[in-house]
Amino acid sequence: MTVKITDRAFDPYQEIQAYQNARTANIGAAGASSIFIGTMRDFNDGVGVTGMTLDYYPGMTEKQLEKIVTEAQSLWPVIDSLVIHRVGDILPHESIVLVAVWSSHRGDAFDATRYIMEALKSTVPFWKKERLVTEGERWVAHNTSGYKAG
Amino acid sequence: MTVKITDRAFDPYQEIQAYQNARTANIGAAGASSIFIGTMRDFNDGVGVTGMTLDYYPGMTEKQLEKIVTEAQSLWPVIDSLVIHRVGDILPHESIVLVAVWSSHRGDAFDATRYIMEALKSTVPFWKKERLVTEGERWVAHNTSGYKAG
Amino acid sequence: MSIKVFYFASLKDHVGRSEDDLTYTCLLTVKEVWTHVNADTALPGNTLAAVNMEYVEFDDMVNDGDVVAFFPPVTGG
Amino acid sequence: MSIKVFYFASLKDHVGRSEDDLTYTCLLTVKEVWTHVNADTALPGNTLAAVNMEYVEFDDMVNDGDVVAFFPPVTGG
Repeated sequence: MTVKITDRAFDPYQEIQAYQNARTANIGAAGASSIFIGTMRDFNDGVGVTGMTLDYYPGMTEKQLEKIVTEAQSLWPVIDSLVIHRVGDILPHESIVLVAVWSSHRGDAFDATRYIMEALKSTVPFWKKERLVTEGERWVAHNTSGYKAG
Repeated sequence: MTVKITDRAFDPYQEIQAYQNARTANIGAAGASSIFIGTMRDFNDGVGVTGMTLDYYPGMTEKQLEKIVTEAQSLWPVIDSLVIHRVGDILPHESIVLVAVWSSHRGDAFDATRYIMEALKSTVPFWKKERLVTEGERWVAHNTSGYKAG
Repeated sequence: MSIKVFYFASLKDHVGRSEDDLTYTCLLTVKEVWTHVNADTALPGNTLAAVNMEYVEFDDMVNDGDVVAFFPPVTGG
Repeated sequence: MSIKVFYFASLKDHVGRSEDDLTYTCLLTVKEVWTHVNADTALPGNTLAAVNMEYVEFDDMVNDGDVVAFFPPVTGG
């Protein structure tokens, strides 16, 4: 299990491959990899967005991320997991978050990945401030549930 | 939407990146990418496996794959999707299947990816024959449900 | 009428052939196609059937020129 | 006792500061910490609170040396 916060742009696919290559012993057992990548869009709520700043609470953010990944690993038989979250100034099309879960069976990998994403979205201290094409900046008010439509 | 059957080893991450690079127009709208990768394990049901042959029904396999991806795209607002499935002789640690779904919102990406995987596992004509460390070859009898434990 | 029949995977091993050609004058169901080309081999209970690459039920009718396929539960992914 | 207080994101903008130091002699709840350092600013209804980097309720007690944080609903991912 690895949790990383980074203020630099990262390539999620390179990160996954590097992580797998460093842990070859596990690969033979992991039949299923479930991956989620959140990318910065160039619009939100109908308004063009030119960039974003991701604020966080150093210390608590890492602590809460590790907590939810540990919870996921206790709820499902996860072989390994990798979570990377961007902070600082972000441009459209850059990756914000990567969650990767390796498991023997696909159901566990899907469930754990989604659990981590929903817990991250609702409990881990990150805050987005968007720079708008039209009207300066705005803090994003709240995240919506990923289990409901919309 | 792209569906591919291949008898050669493929790198799922290179495939995803090449696919995204060829479709840059969509990327700004896709905040969420959900990816599933099925990899050949080196054991199954407690027995060591040295390799596998994946049989399929040329024509019907592609047709059924396209059908389930089209169904997923009608059930959820999917921006794009990529499915690659290996056939022929496969070695442990090689990728068997890749499902990638791009959507504006994570819930749709998760739901569509899982739908495609479950439909693929239960309806698309592929058959695995495992080469065992101990006792020759055996056809895999059936897939289990990815929504149930185990 | 003329029907092409294919077998896949463990069912191919079971019947010992990968395909059959069936020429017949009466209307046939999918189940009857099996019976005509496999008189000595009972249809395994979990067999699936397709006509022209779409899943069918065993009491569906086949037409002249149809391609019928029999195969075991699928195990891809 | 001595309490460190942090504000994040829109709440930092709202109170106009990123942190406060509070020295006090009585027992305090989290809610009372807010009231002491923000006498003129009502606590926004959706505010979350943490003590020593763990989520707490507003009627939980704080201890000497605790770090209290107030922030709006999180919007990461």
